[in-house]
Amino acid sequence: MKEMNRVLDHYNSKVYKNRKEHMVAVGNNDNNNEILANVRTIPGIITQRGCCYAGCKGVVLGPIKDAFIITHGPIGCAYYSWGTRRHKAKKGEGEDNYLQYCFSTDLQESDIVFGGEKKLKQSIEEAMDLFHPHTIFICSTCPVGLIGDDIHAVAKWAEKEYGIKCIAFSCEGYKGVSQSAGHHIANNQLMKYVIGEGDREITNKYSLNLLGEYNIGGDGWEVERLLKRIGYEVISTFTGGSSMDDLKNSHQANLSLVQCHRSINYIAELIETKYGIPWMKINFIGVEGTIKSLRDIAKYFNDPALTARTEAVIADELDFIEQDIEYYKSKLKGKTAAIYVGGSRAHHYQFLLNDFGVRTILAGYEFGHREEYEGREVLPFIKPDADSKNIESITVEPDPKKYHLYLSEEDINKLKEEKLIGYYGGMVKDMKNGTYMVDDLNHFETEEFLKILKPDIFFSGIKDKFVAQKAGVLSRQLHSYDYSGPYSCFRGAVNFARDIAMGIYTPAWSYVKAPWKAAPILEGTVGGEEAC
Amino acid sequence: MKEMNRVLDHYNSKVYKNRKEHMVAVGNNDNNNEILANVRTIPGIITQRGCCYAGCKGVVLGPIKDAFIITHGPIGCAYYSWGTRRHKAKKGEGEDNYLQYCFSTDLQESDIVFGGEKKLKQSIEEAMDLFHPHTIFICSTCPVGLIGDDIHAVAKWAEKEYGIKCIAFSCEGYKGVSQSAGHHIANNQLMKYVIGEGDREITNKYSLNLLGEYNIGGDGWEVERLLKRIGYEVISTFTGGSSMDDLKNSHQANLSLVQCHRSINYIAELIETKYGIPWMKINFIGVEGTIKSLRDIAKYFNDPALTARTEAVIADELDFIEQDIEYYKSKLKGKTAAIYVGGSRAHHYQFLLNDFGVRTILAGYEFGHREEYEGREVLPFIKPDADSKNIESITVEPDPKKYHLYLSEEDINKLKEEKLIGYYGGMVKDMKNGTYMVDDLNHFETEEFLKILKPDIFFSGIKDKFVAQKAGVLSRQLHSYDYSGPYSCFRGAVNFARDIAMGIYTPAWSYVKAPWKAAPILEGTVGGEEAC
Amino acid sequence: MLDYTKKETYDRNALRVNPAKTCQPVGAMYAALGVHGCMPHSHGSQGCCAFHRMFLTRHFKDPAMASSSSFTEGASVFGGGSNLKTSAKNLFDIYNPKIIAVHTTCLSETIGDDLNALIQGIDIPEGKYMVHTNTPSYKGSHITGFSNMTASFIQYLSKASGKTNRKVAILPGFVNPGDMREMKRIASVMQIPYTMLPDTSGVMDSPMTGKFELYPKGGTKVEEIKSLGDCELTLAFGKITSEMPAETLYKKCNVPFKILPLPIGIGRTDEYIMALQSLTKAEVPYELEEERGQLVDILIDIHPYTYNKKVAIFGDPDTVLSLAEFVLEMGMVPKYLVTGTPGEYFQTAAEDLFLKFGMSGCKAKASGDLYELHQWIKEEGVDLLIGGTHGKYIARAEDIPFVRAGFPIIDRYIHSYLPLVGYKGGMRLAELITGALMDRMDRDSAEEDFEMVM
Amino acid sequence: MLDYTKKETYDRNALRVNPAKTCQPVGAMYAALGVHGCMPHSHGSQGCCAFHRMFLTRHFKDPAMASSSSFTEGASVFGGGSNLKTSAKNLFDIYNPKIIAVHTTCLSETIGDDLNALIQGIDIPEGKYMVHTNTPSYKGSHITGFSNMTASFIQYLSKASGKTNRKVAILPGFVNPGDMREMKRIASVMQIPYTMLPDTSGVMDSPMTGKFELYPKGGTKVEEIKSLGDCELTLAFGKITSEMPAETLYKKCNVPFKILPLPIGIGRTDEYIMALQSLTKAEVPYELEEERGQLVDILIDIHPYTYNKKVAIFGDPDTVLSLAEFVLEMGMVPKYLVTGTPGEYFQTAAEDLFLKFGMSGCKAKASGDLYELHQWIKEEGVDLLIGGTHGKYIARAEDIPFVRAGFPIIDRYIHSYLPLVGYKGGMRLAELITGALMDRMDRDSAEEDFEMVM
Repeated sequence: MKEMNRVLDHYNSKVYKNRKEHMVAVGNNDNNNEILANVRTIPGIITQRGCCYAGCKGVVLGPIKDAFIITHGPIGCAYYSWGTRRHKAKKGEGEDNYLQYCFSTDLQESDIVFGGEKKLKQSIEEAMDLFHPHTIFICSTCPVGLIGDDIHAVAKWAEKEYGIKCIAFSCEGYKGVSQSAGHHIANNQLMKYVIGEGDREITNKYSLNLLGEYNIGGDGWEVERLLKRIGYEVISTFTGGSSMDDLKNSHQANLSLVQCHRSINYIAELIETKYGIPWMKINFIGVEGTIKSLRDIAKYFNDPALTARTEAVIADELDFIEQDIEYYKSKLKGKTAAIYVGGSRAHHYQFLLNDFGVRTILAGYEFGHREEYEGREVLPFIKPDADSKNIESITVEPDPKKYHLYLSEEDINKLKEEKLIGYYGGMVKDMKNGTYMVDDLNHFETEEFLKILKPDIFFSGIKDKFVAQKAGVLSRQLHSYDYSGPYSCFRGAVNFARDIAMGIYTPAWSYVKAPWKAAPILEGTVGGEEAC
Repeated sequence: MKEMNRVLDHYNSKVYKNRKEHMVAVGNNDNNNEILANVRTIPGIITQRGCCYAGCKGVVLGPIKDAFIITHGPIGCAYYSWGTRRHKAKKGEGEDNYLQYCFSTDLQESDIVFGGEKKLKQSIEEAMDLFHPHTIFICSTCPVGLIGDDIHAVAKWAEKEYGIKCIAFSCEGYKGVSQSAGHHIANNQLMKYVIGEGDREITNKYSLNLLGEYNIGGDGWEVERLLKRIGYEVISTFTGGSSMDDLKNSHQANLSLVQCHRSINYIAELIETKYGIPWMKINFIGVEGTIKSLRDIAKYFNDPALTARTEAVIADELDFIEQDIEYYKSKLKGKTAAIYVGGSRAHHYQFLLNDFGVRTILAGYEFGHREEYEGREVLPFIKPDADSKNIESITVEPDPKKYHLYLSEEDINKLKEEKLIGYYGGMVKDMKNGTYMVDDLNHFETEEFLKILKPDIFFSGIKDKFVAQKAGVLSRQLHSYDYSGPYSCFRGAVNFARDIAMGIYTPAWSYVKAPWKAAPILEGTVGGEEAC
Repeated sequence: MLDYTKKETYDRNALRVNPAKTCQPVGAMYAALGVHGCMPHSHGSQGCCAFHRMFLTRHFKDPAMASSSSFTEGASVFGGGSNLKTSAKNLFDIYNPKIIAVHTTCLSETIGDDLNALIQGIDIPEGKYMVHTNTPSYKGSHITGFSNMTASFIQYLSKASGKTNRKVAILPGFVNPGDMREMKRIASVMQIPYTMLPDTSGVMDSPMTGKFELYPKGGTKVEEIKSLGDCELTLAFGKITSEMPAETLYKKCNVPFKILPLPIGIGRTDEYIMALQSLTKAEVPYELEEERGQLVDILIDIHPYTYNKKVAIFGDPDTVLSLAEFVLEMGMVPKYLVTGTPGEYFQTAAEDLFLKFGMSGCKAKASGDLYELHQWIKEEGVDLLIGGTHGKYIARAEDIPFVRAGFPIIDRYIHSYLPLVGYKGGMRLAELITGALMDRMDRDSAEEDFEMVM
Repeated sequence: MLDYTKKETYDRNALRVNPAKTCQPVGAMYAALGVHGCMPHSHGSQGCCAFHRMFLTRHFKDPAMASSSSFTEGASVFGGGSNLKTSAKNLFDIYNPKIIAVHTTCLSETIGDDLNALIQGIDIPEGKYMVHTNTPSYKGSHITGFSNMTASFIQYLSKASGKTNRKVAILPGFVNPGDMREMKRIASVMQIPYTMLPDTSGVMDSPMTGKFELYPKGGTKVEEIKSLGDCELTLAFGKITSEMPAETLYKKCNVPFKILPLPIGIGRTDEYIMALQSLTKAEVPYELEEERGQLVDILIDIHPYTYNKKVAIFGDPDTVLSLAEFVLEMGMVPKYLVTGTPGEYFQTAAEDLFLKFGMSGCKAKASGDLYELHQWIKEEGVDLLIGGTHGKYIARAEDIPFVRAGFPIIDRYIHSYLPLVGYKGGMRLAELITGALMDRMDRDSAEEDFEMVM
């Protein structure tokens, strides 16, 4: 509490008032750990947040390997989102994979003045000539919204003209308050135009969707490997490493798993409503988290053989990593961490850190909503503000043909009551009293909290990584895993621990202070001005 | 003549007297172009010459791929001759190739004091354990001769002990006056212990030995390719790329070709005496040289079909290179060159340069004898001096079983009279009046001649390459081809011309003089001491 | 890798594929980071600022601090004035910059925010500054943005007092801190006092000290920018990048200027030194003459490995042109030159270069992209590719040796500390190029051709 | 490639296979080239001189001028006295050196030529010098020869006048001219006057001028060597290489000395600077502090690519030890350290280093060779190989990334111009190492793992 106040005290009153509500001294407040989230960042405050386009194109759509994504706007946005997020995808036989490419309409001044639709259409023509994609996505950037290009009409034209799927996403950067708006916009369109369109034959009843998993550093592949070992079939991953066809068939699964709650819970809900598939919040980050998740899934499917197989696989995977885990625990136990990342990871990674005896003393989300902090029980109490109202909200009805239930409604309701499905409890419940929760942690607060709390590790993104490190605090990127990974499941835990341990024990830290900064200056007799 | 005198004039009388005899102003002397060669270099004169070991191990023996060569002596000599000469060899199936290795007894002080035979023996034991070679050569370096190690006895012991071939070469560095002594020593032992031992079945009567070809940069391979195209079989190459087995069978050929006269003419003579195989001086450097050589060989075998095939191949090869030759001729015509290299190349390369219109204005050998300058007709007039007497001279008799003649004695004598076989005319006959021939061209003379004669290119070795280039004269190594090649035959001529042209036309030459060396110093107003 | 790229030519006029440029604001941000105590401020949606900081950080592996007006939908409708005002207040309050350097974005430009007016309406604390530049993302490239920001510093701050400060103004262009250090070292060795603008050395290559500095030691000081108006001459490196700010200084303060190419390679470093030398009585010190002679020596030594080798170079226009001249000096053939930045000068200058060195069959293109460069390479291959990280896909697809040079390099380290400019930079570049070519020779050689001596 | 090398251990005591050292005289020749106006003279068969000049030229790509006594069989029997006498006369006559530095060979050593006596019998022109050192090839290595020659210059020439010259004597060890330049720059930045012996900068990295200089501008002047006796302190870099000459100066002129490791990496450069700093009132200038901080910053940044990577390093003992400490600073594991030069200190120092950094399972060997190193690597592989050119066969055979550092490098260019020492050298070395490791990652990654950002 006092640390928090020391940080806030630097602010002028307006900023103070605002930022105070984004900070929670866990268990040490009279507000039931309530936090303010998903609201505008104050202008001039150095935030790490990105924009709607980054959430839509960068996060949710980017990983879909065979969607030909044209960024409609000036060149920058396409350029920055080209190969810079580590959502991996393998090109299967007969599949397309455009991840190595960057497509943009590269709008010029005249297009801004006279409108960019013509150039967009021509870009699609050229894309068809050169690449023959079966799916084109159009993602608009800031000026497109202002100049009034009707990208949705262009998408319709393209579908008609070329017999392809073409979806437009009005994800201009200024929409919403963070990437979160972009997730929502991407989700809506995927729901409207993609999910439910597939008719792949599915024979395995233990069929899953893996939602909110973007396969950063191969996380999704590791989860999939594990699930397959047990006997599950992952029909779709939203959206890491997936093809359009995978997504189209997601309505056929019998359970949706939600890894990143923030970016994908819209779809999870809508899929349940429309196709009858319940969703379960799981977490494959951390050994304990993974075990719990696997057992929960088995519980849902409720088949003794599957349960036995689950336990066998858990035992085997544990056996494989045991020595490493012990080794790294011995290296990491007692260290402290601060975490500031996207919409769910700040929560998930606390479990993983916990596996190695690392205490998290501060955590926050860059674009989380209150439910990621406090749990879905706060949903009814969240009042939509102007910024969130601007983002379209869609509703769906049960699909008469495709709606299917794996469990009886009764069983489902029972599991819901048990909070096994349809529920996410948020981060705060897993945080110890005396720790801090900070939403939209900005540069100033980062600097101050690092000075005051002195964590051994700061997990964040590339923009503040070197801020921390310049201050002598190891920082690892948890958006991109610093080009390592996978970090998920059992084996990923070892990778993670290895990376943290090497960061902490890397010898260069011990050279930060030059020896002449410590040693006294001797009164020598050689050199200096007089001798030269 | 006056250029030569300008160089000599710097010398004190003793050196003057000596060096004067090593220089010939061709066609401009009253001594029939007689030159002094193969005599000691004056101490303190910076010569480019190497030693007996370099000629024996480095030049002649080194290329034999499956001979396991142990340099017996302190470490340096083995080290310097490890991979530093570009005699290439392919490892055939079932063959050994030790060219990537360096073996030495690495003699230490105690070995010098107490004798090195024990260590040599142990080295052979270890070599047998680790490498299982079928042939070991022992090459001794300077101190070995002085401390009296009997390497020949050790070789005999090894042959008995292991049932392998083991030959000792007493090629201590101080023997003779240059590498030439080493060639002789190597030749003698190969003649005594290797040649004639093979019994490979040879069916092609157009069978050749290619003597004095060390496959630098792949020259030998290119010659072989060409000869095979015509229908010849190359039984052995001395020694580039050859195996012991190749050399052992050389007595079965019907003609020996001599490329480098200096390093191998001993063997050529002895083979003829012992096995009846005549030798022919050929030259595969240069287009015209190659054509003449091919026709001469055909003339020897005197078969219309072979002659026709010879002409067809010549025409085809010429056709392949014609455009390149014309192109490079246009780039090189009118340039001048000085050449100072080993025992035959300074002669051969004049032909190649001539192909491109480059005039050679100075040429010399590093270790040539008078016959390489003046032709074998001077042989009877060369008086052996103390240094050459020290090198063993061997004599052989016709081998009663293996002596064979391809042509009748009468035909052979006719061809000898025609100087088609058994003859080498030396360099001077191919040099124009007004050019210079300099034996054992030393550093001082190099510097001076470059200044005075201003050739466009200086062909030499690595030690003086950069001396020339620092003085602004392009220099290419003709010992090692500057890591290029092959330069032999038709295609090699193009490689050579390409390399010379790029050297001459490389833009960096035009930057040698800094612009401020040319431009006047302006009287500026900024900077300098007063302002700083 | 890049399997969809086909060699067949296709007249593509709308779709940009694998760009070789990015947008203005990131250049403006980089320029602003080169001013001491400056907070670059992105007037637009906060994603722009995030993207640019991310990108600069990935290239420099050092913090790129900047703030944003954090537009929301409302600001996009009603204008960003109040966002800027709030930003200024908060920035001065919390981050205490000496100067805020605002650049616009495609968003605020499309809305039509009048930054001049907005800034005039802002209450700037005593001794503090706020400047701006217009950097619409739909015009030019990051190079344009860099140029614009540099010019705006001058336009806002530089004054002619009427009395010379006997200094030279050096506009280094869009280069790494390591390059700026080397340019400064050369001027120092020549004993020429200078002010460099911008100067990111000591900012984007700052040392590890255990203490984070929001405003590191480096950067051009505001006082120095003011005094630029009293300089004797401006040396503007890279016509495309630096001509505009040089002209701005000339127009505003009558400081004459000389446009110089980026001093990469021998000839272009010579030009720099000759330009300095024309200002001073002093002779060129032996130190520089020796470095130059060493570089010439090296280029002669390595020519067998470089001569006639075909190179494709892409990146920023002034960088590409200077790299091209250097590879020409090395006897190489700059087969393809591509910049994403638009402008006719690039092609003209490239053609002049080809002519100067007697090259035929070389192509240059401004407003190009890597897709097209790749097509060219598929049509006729090259022996070497030089450019930023994005070239790695092409290098892998076509199995071409790849030397990273220019901006951005987001998959390697240390490059930003070490120069490409000057004779010293030439040695480094020559080592990188020769190393890449010789490593490839070694890799591709048959075992019997694998050489110990080269 | 190297197909006969098997991993099974074998107790080999006589046969040397693929050595990691060469003989004394080449080291003596290199040291002598670092004295201005000096003609190194090889007293032995002319092949020695030819081999050594060839080898030095191939490493430096610059002329290595030296002469020989050109022994023939007669001289080998009757002694080389008259050869030396003739040599001296001709050298002074024709090549006009300031000083002739004679070193012996295994030949003249085995004969037993008494160089002291021989030189005393030679008529040396006024103002000229002739010195010698004994460099029997059958003892030590080229490092020993370098050490011996350096000591002999001191023994012959240095005098204590009784009055300090307020300088530091710097014995750089067997390093490249680029390293010597960097050591000198550091001393200059520290404002410490110095004499470096030998100093091959300006000799073996001399510029292209269009004029060949038999005695280039560089090199320690004879007068400076004389004055070494008046220095306040000797800084001797590399115990194995420089202790002996430092002791010589101490014994002869009472100049105290400090043994320092070759200043490669952070800690060892720190030691150098602290040694200088202890001599002066001045604080360490920010310039050096900044470079240091940059190097620390870089090492922290790159640690994910270097940490725990196993390295094999071979070469000269002081170089290998300092490279080993630097890779330890980078978090790497110096799995195998091999020098061909004999001497127990190498192994002791290596063990100390392993201990200091808590390494286990690392091996070090003096009097080793590349055959044995290769065996070790076959038994347990490494991620990187560092050493001179001769390592390329192992690198190819085992498909290991290879960074060339040390002596000799005869298959690449430019290395001799650029330092490995100092913080600047550390940056360069870090770039070479990280580049090699990351290039390998890229090469070996599956297409889907080929990353744009690293």
